[in-house]
Amino acid sequence: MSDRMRRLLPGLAVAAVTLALPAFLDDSALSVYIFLGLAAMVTVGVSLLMGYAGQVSLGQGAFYAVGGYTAGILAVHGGPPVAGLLAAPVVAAAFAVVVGVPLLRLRGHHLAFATLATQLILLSLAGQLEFTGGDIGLQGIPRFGAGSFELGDASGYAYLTWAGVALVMLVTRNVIASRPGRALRALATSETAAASSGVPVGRYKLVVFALSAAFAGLAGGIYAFYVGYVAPGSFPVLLSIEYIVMAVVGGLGTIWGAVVGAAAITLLVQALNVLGTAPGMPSYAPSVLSYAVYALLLIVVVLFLPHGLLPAVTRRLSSRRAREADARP
Amino acid sequence: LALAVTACGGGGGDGATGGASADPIRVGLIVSLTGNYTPLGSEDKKAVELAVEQVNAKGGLLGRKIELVQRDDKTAPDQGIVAFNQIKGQIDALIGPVFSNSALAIEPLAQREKIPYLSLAPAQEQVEPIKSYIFVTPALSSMYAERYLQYMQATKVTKIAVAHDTKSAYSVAGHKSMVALAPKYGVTIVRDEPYETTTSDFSAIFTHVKDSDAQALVFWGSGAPGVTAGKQYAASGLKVPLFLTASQASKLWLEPMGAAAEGMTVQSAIGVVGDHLPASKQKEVIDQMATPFKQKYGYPPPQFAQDGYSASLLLFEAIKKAGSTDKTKVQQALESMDLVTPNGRFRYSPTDHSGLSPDFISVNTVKDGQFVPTEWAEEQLSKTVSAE
Amino acid sequence: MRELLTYLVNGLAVGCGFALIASGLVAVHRVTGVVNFAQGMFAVVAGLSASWLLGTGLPHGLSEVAAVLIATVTGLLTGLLAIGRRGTTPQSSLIITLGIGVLAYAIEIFVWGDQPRSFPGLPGSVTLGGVGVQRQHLLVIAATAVTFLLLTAFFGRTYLGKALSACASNPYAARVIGIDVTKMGLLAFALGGLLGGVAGVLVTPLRPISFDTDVTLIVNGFAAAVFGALTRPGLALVGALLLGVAESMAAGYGYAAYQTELALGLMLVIMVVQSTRRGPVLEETA
Amino acid sequence: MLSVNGVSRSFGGVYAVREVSLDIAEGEVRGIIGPNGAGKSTLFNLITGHLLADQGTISFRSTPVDRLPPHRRARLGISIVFQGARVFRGMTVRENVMVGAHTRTRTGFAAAALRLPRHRRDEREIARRADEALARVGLGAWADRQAGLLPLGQQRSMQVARALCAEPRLLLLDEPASGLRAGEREALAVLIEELRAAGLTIMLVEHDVTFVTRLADRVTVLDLGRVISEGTPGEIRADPLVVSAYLGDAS
Amino acid sequence: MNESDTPPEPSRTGGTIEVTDLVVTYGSATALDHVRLSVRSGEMVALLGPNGAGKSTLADTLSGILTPRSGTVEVGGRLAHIPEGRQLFPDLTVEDNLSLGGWRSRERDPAFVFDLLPRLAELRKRRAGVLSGGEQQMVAFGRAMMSRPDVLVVDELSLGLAPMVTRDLAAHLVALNREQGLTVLLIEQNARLAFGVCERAYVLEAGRVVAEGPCAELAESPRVASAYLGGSIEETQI
Ligand SMILES: Nc1ncnc2c1ncn2[C@@H]1O[C@H](COP(=O)(O)OP(=O)(O)OP(=O)(O)O)[C@@H](O)[C@H]1O
Ligand SMILES: Nc1ncnc2c1ncn2[C@@H]1O[C@H](COP(=O)(O)OP(=O)(O)OP(=O)(O)O)[C@@H](O)[C@H]1O
Ligand SMILES: [Mg+2]
Ligand SMILES: [Mg+2]
Repeated sequence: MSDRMRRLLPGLAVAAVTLALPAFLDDSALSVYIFLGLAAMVTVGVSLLMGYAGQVSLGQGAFYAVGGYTAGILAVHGGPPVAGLLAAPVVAAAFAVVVGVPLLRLRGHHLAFATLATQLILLSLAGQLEFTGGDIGLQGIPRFGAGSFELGDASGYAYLTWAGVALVMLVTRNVIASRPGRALRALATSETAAASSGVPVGRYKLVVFALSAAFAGLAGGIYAFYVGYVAPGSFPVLLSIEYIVMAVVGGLGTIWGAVVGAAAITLLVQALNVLGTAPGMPSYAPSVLSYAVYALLLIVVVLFLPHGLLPAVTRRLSSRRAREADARP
Repeated sequence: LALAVTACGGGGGDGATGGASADPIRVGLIVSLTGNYTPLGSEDKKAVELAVEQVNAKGGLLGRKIELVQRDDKTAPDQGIVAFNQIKGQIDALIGPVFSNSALAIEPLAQREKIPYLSLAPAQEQVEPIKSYIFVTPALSSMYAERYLQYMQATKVTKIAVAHDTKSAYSVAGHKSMVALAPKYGVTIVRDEPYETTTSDFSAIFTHVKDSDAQALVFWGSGAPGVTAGKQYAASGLKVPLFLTASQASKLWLEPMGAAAEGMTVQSAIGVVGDHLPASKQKEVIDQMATPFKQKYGYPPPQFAQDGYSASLLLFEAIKKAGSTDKTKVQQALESMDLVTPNGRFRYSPTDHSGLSPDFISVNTVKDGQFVPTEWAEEQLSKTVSAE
Repeated sequence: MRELLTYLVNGLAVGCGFALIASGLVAVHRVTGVVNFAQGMFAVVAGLSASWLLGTGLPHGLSEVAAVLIATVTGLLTGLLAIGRRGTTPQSSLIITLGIGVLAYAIEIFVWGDQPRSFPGLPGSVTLGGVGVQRQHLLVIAATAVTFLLLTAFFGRTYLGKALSACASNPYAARVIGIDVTKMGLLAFALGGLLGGVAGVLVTPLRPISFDTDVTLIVNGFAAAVFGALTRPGLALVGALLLGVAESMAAGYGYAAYQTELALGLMLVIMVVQSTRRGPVLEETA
Repeated sequence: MLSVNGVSRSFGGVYAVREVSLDIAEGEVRGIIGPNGAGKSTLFNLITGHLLADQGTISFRSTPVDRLPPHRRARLGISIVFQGARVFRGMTVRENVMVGAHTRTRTGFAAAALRLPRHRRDEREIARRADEALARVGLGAWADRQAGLLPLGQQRSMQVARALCAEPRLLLLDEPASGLRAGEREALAVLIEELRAAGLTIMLVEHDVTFVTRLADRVTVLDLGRVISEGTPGEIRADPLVVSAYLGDAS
Repeated sequence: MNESDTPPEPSRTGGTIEVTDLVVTYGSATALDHVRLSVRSGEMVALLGPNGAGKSTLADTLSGILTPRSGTVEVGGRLAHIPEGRQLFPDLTVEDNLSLGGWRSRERDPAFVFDLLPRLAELRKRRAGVLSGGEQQMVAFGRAMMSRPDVLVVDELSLGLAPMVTRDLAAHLVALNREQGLTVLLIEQNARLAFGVCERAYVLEAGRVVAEGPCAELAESPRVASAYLGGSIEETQI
């Protein structure tokens, strides 16, 4: 019991702080907090997909976009926002299933390319179609609300976002610590051995692909309502790569690692933006600083903490508590 | 917990400043300093900084210094929003993104907060419908379209081919206006050729045009395609003239093109051909920016720099007219603005938040690596500037 | 007919540009197992260097060679960071090359500014069978042919080429038989730098290069390289040409606005069909 | 139980398995021996569905399985211990073995995500069964170790536990004793004897002929993809064809 | 450490192995704990031990793949290592796998390996990754021979090999040892085979050397006999 408590305690503490935070943050910090949460939501999906199931997606931004456009289009045409928000993950997942059936036959780098191409194609289409608002995008998405209630201020969106993060983390945790989760981790290292243990490899890959897409879709839906505007430029391909960076930096194959990675990168980027544009900085400072410091920190973390920030910290903590910590391959 | 602290630190920093009667006038500047639009945003930044320096050197405005509060939108709408939220409490007015997706994401917020906003993005959608606090400074692509049509009418060109980049808001809008306005000037579009920003081979377009009876090819696009297409045009053996729009009116296009550019037709804002203007208020304003800019950076100010500079002048003038930094008063001052800037003479009104007219656009040919206004343009422009 | 030929020739030229980027990706991946996301950067560095050197008055030829050398050194340095430290997994190395690509942005902006650069290449054009082609395009095609012949021969025929391939195939075994895997990896990165450099100086006259052009370059190069499973130069070339010709044909026959969709879609379809035809595969027993 | 009829499989023109027919009776332990490259592992892959036959049919308990993918065949009760180590790296030994029980439980993604009570019950049950299987192969003490870091011998034993956890009807063992020392071999032999006593049908590929002789009811000998002999261990040892192709004169 | 690029002549005097106080760790786990072992020139020595004793770890350390935490490893002459689990280059052909074995010795022509293992000659153009287990083991053996070693470390020679092939290879090793003085350290599960060809043996348990001596003496020890010489392994005579 006490062991269980000890394990639960940090999680509860983080949850409490997360919940309390919006009340103390001003608008500027809140928007960072919201985008951080959205990134975390997508990154947890990336971590599930890559870290646990071993499938690489360089196109997670595509599902984010599908979620955003789904919610946006529904809301612009007068659909109830709640329906839009619910539809976002569902449509994203459905989209993942449709593209996943052919694409998940591919493995490794082929799959990575295929997902990347999917996003490029999707963006290209969104930039040209009438109903997505073309390159200019979809303007004037109404605020989120239910019935006569309208979610106006940023702290409301912060709660909504972090509720989403909590949901996504909970689902992920439950899935990985279960029969299907074990099967996913198994097929990540050997599809043949997993199949001969009775795991329907193809179907499981599809489901986890759809699940990670649903996470991204949910994030996209919230994004659309909070920002009130979606455009192809909101979902560049580099964003998909950023999610992978976040997952790796935080620690692939750990749920909290995804959140830590998303937080570390988001906050670093903000800090560098503020620093680079501070008065008195030379004119090349913003770009040079943003790029150089970001890159150097990234390189250093990956070189010296190859398993990511979170595992590095927890390992240090637990090796202090008990010397038992199995080295990973 | 560490997360929370950094979030506060990273974001909140100096958010508490009330802004109202603090000593300097604070002007927000959010442009792309990283990401795709860096080459544009960094020029804007240089020009705005120059304008601020010049004003401050003369003692500032209303006896107060001007201070820039800058942020980078990273060529991403969400980063634009983060940036806006970070500085909205500190600033009296905002000069905003050159990336239209970012601009469109920020504008509803600026409107809600009632912050006078001068956009550096050329998208029509920003001022259609009009939002009271949102103003645009670059010439809209519809104006470039109309100017070319005027030129065609004068030079008896009636059949044209039009190519446009389907991935660029600027060229999509330009193309759209051209299609809409052509009949008015007796011009028919005989070939319509879309392409994508990443296209590296334009032989298809040239082949199609060759097979048509078009008398000119208008090429809408900015960045790399302008150069690529320009070079391939020279190689294609196409005989009809190539009309390029203002995105190509800089050394960024001229230099890589080299000799291949000779004789091509390129539009530009009036500021680019300041040397060819008769002495006038317009010429003065252009020199007021071009001379120090060239001194400082070693090259003449490109279009984006002129947009940034024009936006700064408009804002300063509005504050002066308003006599305070009261946001409503500044907005009202902007709506009755009549000011000559390097981009031309702005006349904002409650029904026109883009302020410019096609009269301030020049049609040039390239001669010895320089943009030289065509005879027609020279005549038109001198008429325009002497009318002031 | 003349149209078809025009689109074909120009599409091939464009494809050759992609192929040159792909060649570097293949060289690095075949030896180290790393997908080198800094590959596009090598081309950018070479392009910017060449334009800068030409600007300082260095003659053509010399400038280009110097630029390629600079790219080669850049490749080597990238390799040092990406695989120099023992125990760095290919996945970590990939992220590091991504980081190096971003780091290079800072350096490029600092040294050369953020504006795009270009320089004149071979001037003029020639007419082949009624089709006008830029001379520079012909140069690109010729260089690609030579590069791929050499590369295929090197990896397929020479002992050193096989030893290099062995390093990624099974690094542990390579060390067991006495191959210095790290040294070979660095060699591969230098080769990658060289190939990227060649791509850069050849492509820059055709389209201006700025610090972030690497993204466009790498996307197409990656598409082509993946077509050859990132290890087979010949197939990568096929992939690149396919991509180039598909784009050019799409534009030629009225789908210019859907070039990306059509070209990438075609690549996807072929890859999926290939993988389906291969049927259930057994993992290797190692 | 299992019947293989005229099955062939070639790789690029070279036959790995050629017109092989076998009938395995319920409860039988069948030894399969043959020189290296004779096609033994390929035959196993055809039975489990990892490879598809060019010709011939395979039926299991009177159901044709030729069109079924591997996981469906596993669900029918066919389990395999691969030649070489096929472990799920990054998972503990117990988790590895629990994957073996995949076919014995039903929890899907939705039930797992919602943590339904049935799921908890299932989990406890599988964990218990995995521990039991581990104990049987003598890996009880290793349950919480990372599987990828086990020495080769242990990895092989763990695979046996994984297969047992699936409670198969037909167990295919591809060289289960390779990499094991004499003492460990003895333990494995005892385990196989127990399984046979419990009624499990087993096919055993092994190069340790003494091991096969001890355990198998009947032995099939493959050479160059074909069955060259079949009979009791005694008959096989005496078959001159087998001696010249496989055993050599020394024995 | 062990890279003396001697010319490709087959050396008449074999190499040596001298290991003193060797400690090797994986993270916090100690795999080898103050191991002392020496093999003289021209000797054939067996290394026995249960699963996880650290035999493969020792082999990897000898060939320079693992770095000792402390202690010294000295190898005289060129060392070849047949690693556990075959470790071929799966994407390369059998022929290329073999010729790469000659990286150090500059031997390029695998003809003599084909003479020894005719099955490999049939498979020369095949990708190594698709070979059967035993075929792969043959390639691993052949690849090690290509380096014309002075010292050969064999990690599980008989793994997956048909009895006839095992006997042939063991006989070949003995012949090389007798004729060319090849020094051999034989890690082998089939202790009868090992004792049949080796003079001396070490027994490793949990990272420590727990017994060493002439094979005949060790075979007398009841502990060694029951763990390593138990009944079921096929008798192997040379
Ligand atoms: N995927 C494949 N592609 C090409 N050839 C293959 C493939 N799989 C197996 N083979 C060939 O088929 C033959 C039979 O292989 P198999 O693995 O069945 O032999 P085996 O009897 O299990 O041998 P061993 O006792 O050495 O394990 C071998 O010659 C092998 O090289
Ligand atoms: N990469 C690794 N990380 C952590 N521990 C390891 C690693 N490799 C091996 N070990 C551990 O080191 C010990 C020795 O392993 P080793 O492979 O040397 O044993 P072995 O004697 O060769 O066994 P076997 O006879 O099964 O091959 C074992 O306890 C093993 O779990
Ligand atoms: Mg086999
Ligand atoms: Mg071992």
